[in-house]
Amino acid sequence: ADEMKLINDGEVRFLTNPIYPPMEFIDPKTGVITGFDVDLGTAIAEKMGKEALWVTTSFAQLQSSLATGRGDVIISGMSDNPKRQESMDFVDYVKSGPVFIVAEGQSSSFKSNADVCGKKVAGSRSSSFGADVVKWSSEYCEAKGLGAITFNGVQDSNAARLGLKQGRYDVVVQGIETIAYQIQSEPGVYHIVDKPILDTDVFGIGVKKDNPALRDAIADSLSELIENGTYAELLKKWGLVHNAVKTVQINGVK
Amino acid sequence: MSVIISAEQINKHFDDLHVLKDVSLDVHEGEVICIIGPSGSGKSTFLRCINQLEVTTDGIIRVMGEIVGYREDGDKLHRLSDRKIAAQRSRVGMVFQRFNLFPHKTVLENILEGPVFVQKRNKEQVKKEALEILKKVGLSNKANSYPNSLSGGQQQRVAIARTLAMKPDAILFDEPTSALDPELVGEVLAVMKELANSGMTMIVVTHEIGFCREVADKVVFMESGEIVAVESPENMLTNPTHARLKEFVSAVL
Amino acid sequence: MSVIISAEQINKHFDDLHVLKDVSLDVHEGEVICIIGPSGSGKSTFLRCINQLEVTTDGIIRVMGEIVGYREDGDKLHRLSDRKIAAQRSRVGMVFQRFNLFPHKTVLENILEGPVFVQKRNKEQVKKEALEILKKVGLSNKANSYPNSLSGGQQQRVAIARTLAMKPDAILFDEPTSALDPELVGEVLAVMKELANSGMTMIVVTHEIGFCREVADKVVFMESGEIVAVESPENMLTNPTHARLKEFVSAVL
Amino acid sequence: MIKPKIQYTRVEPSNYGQKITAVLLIMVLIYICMSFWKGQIEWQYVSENLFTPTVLSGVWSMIIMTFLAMALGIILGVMAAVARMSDNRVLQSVSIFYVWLFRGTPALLQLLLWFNLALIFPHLSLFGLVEVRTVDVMTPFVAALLGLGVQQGAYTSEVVRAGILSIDKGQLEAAQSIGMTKFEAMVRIILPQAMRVIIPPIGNETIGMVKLTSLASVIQYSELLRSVEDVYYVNSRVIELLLVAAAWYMVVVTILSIGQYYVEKYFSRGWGADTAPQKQSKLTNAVAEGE
Amino acid sequence: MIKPKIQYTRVEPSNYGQKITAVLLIMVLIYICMSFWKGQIEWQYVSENLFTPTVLSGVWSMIIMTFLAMALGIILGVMAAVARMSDNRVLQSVSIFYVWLFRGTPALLQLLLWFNLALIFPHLSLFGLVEVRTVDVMTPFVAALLGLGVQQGAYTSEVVRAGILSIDKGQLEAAQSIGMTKFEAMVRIILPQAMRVIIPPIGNETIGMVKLTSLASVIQYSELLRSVEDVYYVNSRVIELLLVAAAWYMVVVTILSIGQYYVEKYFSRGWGADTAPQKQSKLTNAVAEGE
Ligand SMILES: Nc1ncnc2c1ncn2[C@@H]1O[C@H](COP(=O)(O)OP(=O)(O)OP(=O)(O)O)[C@@H](O)[C@H]1O
Ligand SMILES: Nc1ncnc2c1ncn2[C@@H]1O[C@H](COP(=O)(O)OP(=O)(O)OP(=O)(O)O)[C@@H](O)[C@H]1O
Ligand SMILES: [Mg+2]
Ligand SMILES: [Mg+2]
Repeated sequence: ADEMKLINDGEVRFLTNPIYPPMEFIDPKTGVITGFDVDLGTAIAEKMGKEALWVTTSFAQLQSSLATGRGDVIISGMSDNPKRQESMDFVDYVKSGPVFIVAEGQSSSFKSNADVCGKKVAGSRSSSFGADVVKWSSEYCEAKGLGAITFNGVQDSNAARLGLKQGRYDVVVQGIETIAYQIQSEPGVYHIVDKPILDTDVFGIGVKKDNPALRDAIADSLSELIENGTYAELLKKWGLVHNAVKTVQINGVK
Repeated sequence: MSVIISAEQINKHFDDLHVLKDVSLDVHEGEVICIIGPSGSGKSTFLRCINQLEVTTDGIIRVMGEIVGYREDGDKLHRLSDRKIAAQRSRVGMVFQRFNLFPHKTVLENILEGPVFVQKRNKEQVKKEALEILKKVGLSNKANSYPNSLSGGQQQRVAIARTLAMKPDAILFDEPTSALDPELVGEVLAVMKELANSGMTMIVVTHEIGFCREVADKVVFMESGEIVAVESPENMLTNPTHARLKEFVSAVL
Repeated sequence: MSVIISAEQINKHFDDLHVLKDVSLDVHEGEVICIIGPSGSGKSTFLRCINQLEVTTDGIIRVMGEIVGYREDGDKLHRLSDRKIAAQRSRVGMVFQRFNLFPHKTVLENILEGPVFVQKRNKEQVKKEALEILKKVGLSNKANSYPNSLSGGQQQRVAIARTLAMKPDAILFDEPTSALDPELVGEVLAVMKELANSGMTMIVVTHEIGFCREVADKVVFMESGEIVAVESPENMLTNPTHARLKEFVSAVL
Repeated sequence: MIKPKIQYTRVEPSNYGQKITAVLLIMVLIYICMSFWKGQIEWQYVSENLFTPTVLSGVWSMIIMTFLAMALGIILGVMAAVARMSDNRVLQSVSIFYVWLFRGTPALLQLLLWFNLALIFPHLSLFGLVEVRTVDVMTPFVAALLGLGVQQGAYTSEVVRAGILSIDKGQLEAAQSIGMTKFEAMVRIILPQAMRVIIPPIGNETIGMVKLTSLASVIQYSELLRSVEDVYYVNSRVIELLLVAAAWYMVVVTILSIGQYYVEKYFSRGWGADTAPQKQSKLTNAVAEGE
Repeated sequence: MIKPKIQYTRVEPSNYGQKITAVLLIMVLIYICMSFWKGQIEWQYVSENLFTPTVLSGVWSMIIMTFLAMALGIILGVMAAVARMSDNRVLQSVSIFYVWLFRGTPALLQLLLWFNLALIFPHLSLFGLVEVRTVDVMTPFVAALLGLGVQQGAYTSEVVRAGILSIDKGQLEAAQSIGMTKFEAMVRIILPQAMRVIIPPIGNETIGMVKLTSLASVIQYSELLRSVEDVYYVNSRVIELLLVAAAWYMVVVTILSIGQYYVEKYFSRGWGADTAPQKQSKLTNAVAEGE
């Protein structure tokens, strides 16, 4: 088999964009990076007998940073999808799904996902939510003659929520894994409309295509963590128990 | 002859500097007054006060009997608005040492600017007059040139034409030839002589003693902000009553 | 007396404009040559060619017998490097119409710049000489002033001092007094006269006919790029051989 | 004393230095080009995306925004400069405060503040007559225009002021002496001449504005950068798409620079035949032509 | 002809206009301030975050980057300007190309390209002696410095060139006539004087650079904007944190402006006592003082 390639032998360098609590973010009090991905990455590296090193970069720069060798793997709440599989392999580690939220005051008029049809929806444009929402709109709204959703791709989910507060948009779409955290930090502002519109969204740890040994080592470590309960513990710590995967898959999304 | 310009004990301070000290002067219709004196004696400042480019600190100046810059009301003087001061100013022409033509306008446009834009006179009419004036100063063929393509002497003659087109009651000249090459001085002086002969009221600050002698009705000698002597041009050279004047004239000659 | 500067049939073109036409002139040690002539006749250009601020298009100029700007090699002239040309240039001083003092340096620094920085002479020694020279031009008390705080006449005298400190073989003056107020001309001419009397070789472009008559050994009259006449200063006024010279002199006077 | 004239041939130095620099530099250039070509860049993504409708509409939005924001900036800048130089103390202070405030904060921040103005003023009303929701007025387009234009005005006012100060005081006096008020002189005599000094820096700032519009992408105004980002968020070809953007920026900037040349030429009319001994205009010329 | 002198009292206009503008403007200002206060802004977030270590370290990084990038820009700018004005055609062309290329593309793009240089050059070697991985050299700090500094150099070179052109040709000639070469004259006589014209625009550009550093946040250089972003990604208080950043920017910019004033003063030494009739220096003064 191929040998596992690391930039520096004793360490695994994780690329991440720490703007996505609770997955990864900078703790404002300490200025240190933290979050579920950080804990999981550290645990995986430990299992492999390596040091974990964190390299931050913007979301759009993650892929090129992997290519130029700034890091060995990406772990940044990145959805596994066939397009991205062209340039890297994914070890799937958490389930996710886009969910609609509205302002608390509007909760009465948004009882189910169907109420979102025909409304203005905003979401981060660098995520896959835009495509998801448009697809959902054509399958569930337009098919039932309920009027299409207009999707606004904005800078990040923060900007989307800011627009929601001003009434610029009616609805925000974002990952189910983050909304609990938002509701906790801004109580009484947001209301979750319904269940996620997709349940096939999966986050993956990205590894360069020419490095299968590393990919497999990570997958093995993750399997062990799932078995020995560390994985479940971390999910609980960050309020993500509903997002657990049962088994580790590689490039699981087709 | 009526008094065109009269200065009555005017004073001018720049902060602590007392630049004009109780200067009084009457200029009658058709008179040519030459002002001479050393650098810094206040000659330019005096002209600038008459034309309200500077505001006097004390004393009054009248042009055609009307107090400049203020409206008289008993023993009170109310400052006039910008617009009214501008109107007063346009009645006295001014020719500057450094010409100050508008470089972005042609010679003709320079001349039309005042009469057409400020005095709102009929453009075609003014144009005819302007070409007339240009002929008088010998620059008929330069009407459409830009100032910077002209020699200094030509520029100064255009400046004179620009002033004439305003039909002023009097013209002030501030060293009109001292920025010119020696060879070009003559052509400007010639125009000024002709103007004097045609009866224009003029105050001329100059170092050209020859011109003074030939054209002036009175020669005023200023020193450190005061009018030290008023002489006839003949006496100035041959028999000046004032010692400093004598000294100055022989130094300049 | 040896020849200090000699121009041998030099020509100068600015593109199509033929500015100097076969100009030849020899200047001997201690001679004072005045160049007069109308504007645009090439007087400045001639001086600038001697000092290599312009490159002649034809003909050669020698200073102290050495061809300037080129190294002689049989019938070939090889262009010298910048550094060598600069060295040649420093042997002929130049005084400009507009003084061109370095405004960011004091009077003393202006004077030291050449000897200390270029000629690498001992600073203390040069400083002593510089103060000596300043005394000669009557500006001992201005050593630490900045040029812009001086009058034009004072600035020009500093410019002369700056040139003198280089110990040049000759000095070129390009209308040294024509940017000055009339009252200030005298002080500069006085310094130049003294310089001439002390035996300095000088070429002076000027309109000061009085100065020419008093100081010059020869008066050169230029017109449209040619040397039209070389006269003794006496003849120039009383009995000029050349008609145009006569005309010019009477116009300027 | 005419000596027999020797016919010399002049030999100019052969400029080895220049030739060697040239060869060296050309080699470096070729090396860089080759590296780009062989580097991990998939050039077909560049060529494929150069003329897609998304990218073209981004270019168009960028151009529109550049011109409108500059126009707003110039209007505000001239007003602020004239206010600063007026005799009215209040106007002076307002002008100084305006310049200080808007030069002091980054454009990005100003854009975000305008865009989120509804957080501070939920509704805007016009003399109590019409009342509208702020978010309906403050579209990405309007917010970008205000954010970029108002800031540009602060910069432009300094440029205009320098231009006005560069005009000889004699021009104002000459204008006054033919009966103009200070304000009339400013408009008819001073400003047209100041243009020659003002245009070159304004040219620079227009070029700066082209690139500044890229910031408007954060508030959803779909200019060029936003358009190529939309593409690379999908296909992850960051460098390739950025090169597409770079190519377009170069094109627009180069065209603007050429335009600037002609505008400058227009405003220097009357200075062309610079034969008269007016030292002052020669000097300002030199400053101005240092584009 | 002395007449009996009437003792007039002069009455200046009472300036109602000025007073009315003042009152109106102060009312508008108060209204705006009150709206900010009452708007949907939680002020305690502003005050809480103003001096947190994260924000302070962001301010510090911003200042460091501003100065280093400007220093690099000035060095490159002077070199490019001197090259542009040299007699060497090759150097001239290189300078023109450099300015065209780096003025033509947005800073953001240049930052991204430097940061991802490894895509094109995976390794850098120094004369074949040492070879290092590009990503190890091209840290966010280095990429930001190069991206900002190299672009700044292109702008600065134009400023320097304008400064050099503004110096009277007589200065060069006077320097040459005392035996300096063109290059010596440039360094000792022309550039020091050109500084007076160069400093004010450089001041502007330094202020611009302060704000430009915010772009370095995209490549993870942790300057001010990036620091406040880190905070608001967690607590969602975007406007509040942006106001924190704005406050800091204002402080830094204001301090820089004051510094600029003193630097300008230093470089105008010798022009202070402007009593001599040197029209040319008065004029350049006016241009220069139009900060
Ligand atoms: N705007 C001003 N502010 C301060 N002082 C001034 C101003 N204008 C002139 N002065 C001073 O007033 C005095 C008189 O100046 P003025 O220009 O009237 O003299 P002048 O006789 O015209 O001299 P010159 O022959 O040099 O033109 C001088 O000492 C001058 O320095
Ligand atoms: N750098 C130049 N490029 C083109 N033409 C020039 C240049 N310098 C001078 N000339 C032209 O050369 C001619 C001679 O100029 P020069 O300055 O030598 O005359 P001058 O006799 O010194 O005149 P003045 O008394 O006005 O100083 C003029 O026609 C002038 O326009
Ligand atoms: Mg005067
Ligand atoms: Mg000359």
